[in-house]
Amino acid sequence: MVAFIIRRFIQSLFVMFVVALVSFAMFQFIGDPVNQMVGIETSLAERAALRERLGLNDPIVVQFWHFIVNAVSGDFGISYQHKRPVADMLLERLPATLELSAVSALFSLLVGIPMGVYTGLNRDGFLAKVFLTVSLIGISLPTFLIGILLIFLFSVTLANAPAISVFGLFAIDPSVLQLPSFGRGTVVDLGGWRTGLLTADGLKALIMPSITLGLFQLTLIMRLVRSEMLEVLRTDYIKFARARGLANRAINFGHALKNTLVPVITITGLQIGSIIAFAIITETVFQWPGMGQMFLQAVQNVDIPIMAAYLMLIAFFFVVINLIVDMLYYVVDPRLRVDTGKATGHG
Amino acid sequence: MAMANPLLQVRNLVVEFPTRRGTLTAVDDISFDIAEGEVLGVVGESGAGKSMTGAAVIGLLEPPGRIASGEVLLEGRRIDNLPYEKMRRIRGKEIGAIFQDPLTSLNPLYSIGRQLTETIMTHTDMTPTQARARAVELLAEVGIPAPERRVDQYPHQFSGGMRQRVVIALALCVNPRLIIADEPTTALDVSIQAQIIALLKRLCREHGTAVMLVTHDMGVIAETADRVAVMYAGRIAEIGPVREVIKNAKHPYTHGLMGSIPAIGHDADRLEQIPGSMPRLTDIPPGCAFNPRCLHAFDRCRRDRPELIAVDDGQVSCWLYDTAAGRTTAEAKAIVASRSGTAMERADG
Amino acid sequence: MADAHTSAPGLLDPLRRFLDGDVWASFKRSPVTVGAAAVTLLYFLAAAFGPWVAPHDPFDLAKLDLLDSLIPPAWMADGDPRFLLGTDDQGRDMLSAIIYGSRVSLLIGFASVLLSMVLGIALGLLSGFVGGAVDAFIMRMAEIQLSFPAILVALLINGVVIGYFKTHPEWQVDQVTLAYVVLVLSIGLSNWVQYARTVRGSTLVERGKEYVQAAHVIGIHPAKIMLRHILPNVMGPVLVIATIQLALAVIAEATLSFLGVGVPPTEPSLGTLIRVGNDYLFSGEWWITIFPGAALAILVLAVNLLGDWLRDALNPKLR
Amino acid sequence: MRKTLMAAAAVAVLAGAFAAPAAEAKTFRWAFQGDAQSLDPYSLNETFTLGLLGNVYEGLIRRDENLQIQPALAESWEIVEPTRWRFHLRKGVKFHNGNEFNADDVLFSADRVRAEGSDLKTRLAGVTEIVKVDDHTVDFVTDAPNPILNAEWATWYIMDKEWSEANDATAPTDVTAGKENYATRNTNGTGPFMVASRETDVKTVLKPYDGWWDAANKKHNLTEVVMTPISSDSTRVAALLSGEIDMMYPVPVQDMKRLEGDPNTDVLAGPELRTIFLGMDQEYDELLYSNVKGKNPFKDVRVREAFYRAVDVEAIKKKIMRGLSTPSALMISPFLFSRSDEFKRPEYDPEKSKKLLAEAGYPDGFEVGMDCPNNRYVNDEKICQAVVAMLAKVGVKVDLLAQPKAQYFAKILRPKRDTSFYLLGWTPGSFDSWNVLYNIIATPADDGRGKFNVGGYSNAKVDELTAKVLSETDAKKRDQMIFDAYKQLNDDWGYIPLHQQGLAWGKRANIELAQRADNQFMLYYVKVN
Repeated sequence: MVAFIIRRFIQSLFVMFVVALVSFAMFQFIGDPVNQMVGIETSLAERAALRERLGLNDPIVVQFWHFIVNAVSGDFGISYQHKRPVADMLLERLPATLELSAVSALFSLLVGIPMGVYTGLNRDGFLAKVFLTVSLIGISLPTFLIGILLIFLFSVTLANAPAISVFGLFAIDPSVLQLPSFGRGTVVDLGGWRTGLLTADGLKALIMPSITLGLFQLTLIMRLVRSEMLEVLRTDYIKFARARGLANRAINFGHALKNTLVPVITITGLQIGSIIAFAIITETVFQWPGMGQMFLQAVQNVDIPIMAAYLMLIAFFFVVINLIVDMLYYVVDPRLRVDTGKATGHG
Repeated sequence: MAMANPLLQVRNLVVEFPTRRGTLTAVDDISFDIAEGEVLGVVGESGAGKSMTGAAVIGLLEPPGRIASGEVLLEGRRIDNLPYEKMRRIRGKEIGAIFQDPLTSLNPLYSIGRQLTETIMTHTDMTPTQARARAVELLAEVGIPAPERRVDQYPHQFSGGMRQRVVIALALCVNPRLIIADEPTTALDVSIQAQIIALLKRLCREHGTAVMLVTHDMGVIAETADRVAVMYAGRIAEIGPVREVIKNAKHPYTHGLMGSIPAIGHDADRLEQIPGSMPRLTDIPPGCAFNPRCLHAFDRCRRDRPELIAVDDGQVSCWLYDTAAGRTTAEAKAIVASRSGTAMERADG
Repeated sequence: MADAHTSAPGLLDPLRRFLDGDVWASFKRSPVTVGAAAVTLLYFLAAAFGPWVAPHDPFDLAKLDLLDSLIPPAWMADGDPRFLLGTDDQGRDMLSAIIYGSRVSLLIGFASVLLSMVLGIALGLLSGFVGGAVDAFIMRMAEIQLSFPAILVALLINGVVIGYFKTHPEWQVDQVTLAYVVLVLSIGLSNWVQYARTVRGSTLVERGKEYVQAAHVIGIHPAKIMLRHILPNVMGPVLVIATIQLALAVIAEATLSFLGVGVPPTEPSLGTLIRVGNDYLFSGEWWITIFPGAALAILVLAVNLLGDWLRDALNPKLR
Repeated sequence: MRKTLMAAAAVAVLAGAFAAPAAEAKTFRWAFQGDAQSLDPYSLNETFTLGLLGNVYEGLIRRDENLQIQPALAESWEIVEPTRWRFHLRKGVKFHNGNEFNADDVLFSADRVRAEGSDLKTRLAGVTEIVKVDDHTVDFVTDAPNPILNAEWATWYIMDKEWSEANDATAPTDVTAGKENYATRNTNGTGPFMVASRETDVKTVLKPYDGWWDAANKKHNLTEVVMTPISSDSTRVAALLSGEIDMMYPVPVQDMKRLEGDPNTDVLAGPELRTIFLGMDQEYDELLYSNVKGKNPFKDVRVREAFYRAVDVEAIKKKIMRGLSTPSALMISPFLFSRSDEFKRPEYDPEKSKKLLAEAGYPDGFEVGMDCPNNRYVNDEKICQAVVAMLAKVGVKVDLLAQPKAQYFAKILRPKRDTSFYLLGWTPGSFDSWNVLYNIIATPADDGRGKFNVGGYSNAKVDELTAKVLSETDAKKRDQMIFDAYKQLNDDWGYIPLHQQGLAWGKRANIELAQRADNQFMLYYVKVN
């Protein structure tokens, strides 16, 4: 177990290094930072001087070395554009992205798994087929379009919708259901961690973005659970469990579901990475003040330090999550507890 | 043959599989009984419908397979048409089952103990502690060393043979009256097979449990069964006391099957004695399903399907034994025993 | 489940399995699938014969007239019979634009799927067959790859490629080609893992099989074995992945164009059309975004449905 | 206990969900497509940043609704000798932190704005010496007579010497210093508003400053101002339509109809001073992006005219700008040059254009690459596309590269100048033609002249006039020189001016505000009814 963790850890370091290399290499190709840092009236001489001071004239290797050393010490330099330490800026933005990602991940799991189980159990049921087809829409529309359509419906249309009178008795004003089209509402500052989870409008603000972001994963998870269920349900041990007269609930949600979990955990683990990445789009559409939005702006403004830090952070999350996933395997699958050798292979 | 007080009665059971290429009849109108504590062996080539019969009895036919007609009675009450919940309570409690592959029969994610206790607690009102005690007891009974320790281990920590013992323990844990053992040993090494069979035999005797032992291993049958039913293409070719069937087979097919003195591990799937192979269930020939391969087949065999005819203290479905043809059982046996079909032409004429 | 996995199959095996009675029957039995297939086929044809079926050539800028821009669909008031689905902000006929756009999107889709398929299968075979350090390395790479979701990969590749051509002007590539390269590379490179893992998996399985051993014994070259024996067996799953991936690729292309890493609006793909159309969602010119959006959704939906059906149909266990 | 908690929470949520949007007393919420990049008034010479800070800081002068120069921190000024301006500072002005405003602050600000890392150095271009006459009088000495010395000073904001020194913010941010400049996120101005809180790119909250020297005749009635950047056009429009914000700009031109149509919102449209134009590379001997090798087609005046005549600005105005643009014959807004009405734009004539190309030796046209920003000017990318289509009609095949402004500027501006044909916009910060002539039209030189003359148009006569214009103090003569310079440029077909783009601000019906043509949004004009 311990040996396994250590091996994992070393692999993670390797991953981080490669990512660092890749992200660093990438920046060698995008724009000229100096043009970002100074206004357009700065003279050539000044630009040259600045370039020199920034060490942009050093050999690549040297620059990379500095990059690594600083990164390890959590120093990603100063944002060219905002003239602020990138680390601070990222930390400011982290909560927004993490809360959004977490909520949408939760959303996709809590809705996706039950739907998956259902569609898996009644494979040919009508409702199951409906679920399957409808869920496809989740992956048939580009995220940004879903987001914009949601805004169009729940922010604009509802805001201007006339009150609906019910039998002339009382009137319902649709605008009470109106959802905010941008930002995260009121946030509460818990020692540097700005959370939107504690206020009503903070939660309201979460609804549309997290649905937009979670829809794709939801579809993915639901279909995964379904196919896994179908597989598991025809295994001998399920047949045997039935032959032993166990109750359906025990079989479906105990034996069957538990056996589908391993792949689900894997995929979910992998998906977290892409959730955070896809947050770039969601955050842009909903003006969600998260890292993704900051990253996109950074890309457009060639704010290299931010980009570097962001990519490193994503990779970091990924390896951490992978470690957690591996831990979870141990909890779920006893077979891995004896021979660690296999675990990584299937990881 | 009427049995005093049969535990299980199967009457004209027909199991069908609707497929895209028409409906195929996996089990075609078979009837047999199993008495209290009796071990009935069911043999036949794969696809003969043995396992299907077992599954039908315990009500676990894989859809779209279904019982098209006929009845299954347990101690006189019909169980083939019970609602799912009712049947569920019978499974494991009244009728246990053991499947072919012990390696896949156990849920890899649950400890042995958990799987035992949950079964016990489903069918009895034992407390978890009692159930656990019972589980340990059972493991000991099926000959697993250090059960107190093993009970908390997981399937992958057991060898194949050990797992099959666990499976048996699981099947017996609430003393069912009948156990359907579907190829319980085929997946195991020959060396272990004997032990498992012995164990099964012992336990069933001790618990007075009847067994429907589905296998294609004549050796196992010879070892274990009191009576044996030989199935061919979804029908019973011959059924009778195991000695009878083995020592002097009446049905040409059985005769072929018994061609050589069987030893444990002998595989009935390989039938050097009989040329050709079992027909696909979709195109069973009219008349006797065996007629294309039968050395002694004559017109009627190709025309009418033979019913089970009581011969000695067994039953056989073969026109040779049709008393209406005015042939004595001895003559018929002689024909079957003879290697040439010529004798028969005469008999027919 | 006695199917090709147990015997050494020929190269035509996947085809045979595909047209196997059961698969064909299951196809005919499911109206949804038939519909999906029809729609997909329609798109493919439209894409293939775009220039012949489209009423206008939206890529021929000389034919665009700014004064024709923003005309509503023909059936609406002040619609124009020349433009069935109306025109966009540059005076492009939406119908033609959608047809050409699907052409572009599908082209990029297929190209990137092909890329990731080839890459994935190659690496998968290598990984599964050679095993050991190579295997470990490739699988580790797969993980790293997975930690870089398509979007990031795209932004990355975009930077690299643009940068490369900036420093190598002798290539003389125009923006459209450049965009194609970027998109195909980024989408293609970010999706090879699935293929690799699948192929690796069944390679490991197949490697143990007698016939491969046998082939070893009679001294056939490993590569040959792999191709002759293993490829056909993994074709089923690969085909399924490819179908799903095609749908994903088309979506990815749209998403990327939203992030500005797409084909230029002078020769728009479906994604670019939607992105451009977005600006007009509130302004009343809904057709500029709704029609391409619908076109995209329908295409992807159809392909996904096909993929679904294929997955089930090719899975012997599910028959 | 737990239950009650849950219940409470539920109630809270419901309350939040069903309560009408809380209309707090005179809180004004508005959005722009981006955020100020820094609160340091010298860190970036960019309209929005300076505009936002203009509510917090003040210069010696300020501009009114019609951009007329008004006294601000300087009560009055006179030109004591041609090269010496004297400014009399306003007395009794206090910074937000209560510090007294005096001459030292002006001197300090003058040093700071010219210090390393400042982006506004040119504000004091040509100023050789600054003399503190007394606590409330300062002289500025210039190397040559400069009639428009203080023209750009409305955005040269005066900072508090003591405060800056106390917080170690005596120089604009140095990105390489590795530490953050205090002034980047903290302010201490003399203006009508103070920064109450700020999250970069999320939101900035302003509160009125009661001690403002001009509080007596303040127009606004705000108690709080919340500025949120919303980059996505459709989201920004949605937010205004749904009433989540009271005002936003820019309004995407295509959404103006919708906003005007909605009873709760209207659009303020007006002319902007920025001129959008197309530049052609006339400097390289061979175009960087073209299939014509060995020569530069744009060096041929006929080709330039052909391009000019191939572009239909009216169509662009009608379809892309939705009427919200003024086609321009000049490189400067008519508002900024009195005699601009004497110029008429040569009309659109594709036939002539074809003919000219043929004469120039390109009967079938040629291929050229075009650079275009896609997030800088109003519908910039769409304009470029239209131009590409129009040129296609006369046989010129254009390969368009539209990029975000950062990459775009990095590519085309000097020193790179990596372009053959480009779209650019220019607002003379001084609201005076000299700025245009000097930066865009004059021949590029190392002293910074013609720095933004990316195409490298060059005509000695124009250069000469440019030099004269700077020091000419007689308005009439000066205008004549400017006139001649523009005339010469147009005869050379040196640039293709397209239009002055319009300003479009969207607001809720209950908001009153003043729209300034320099696109700076001054909060002290805002009234919430």
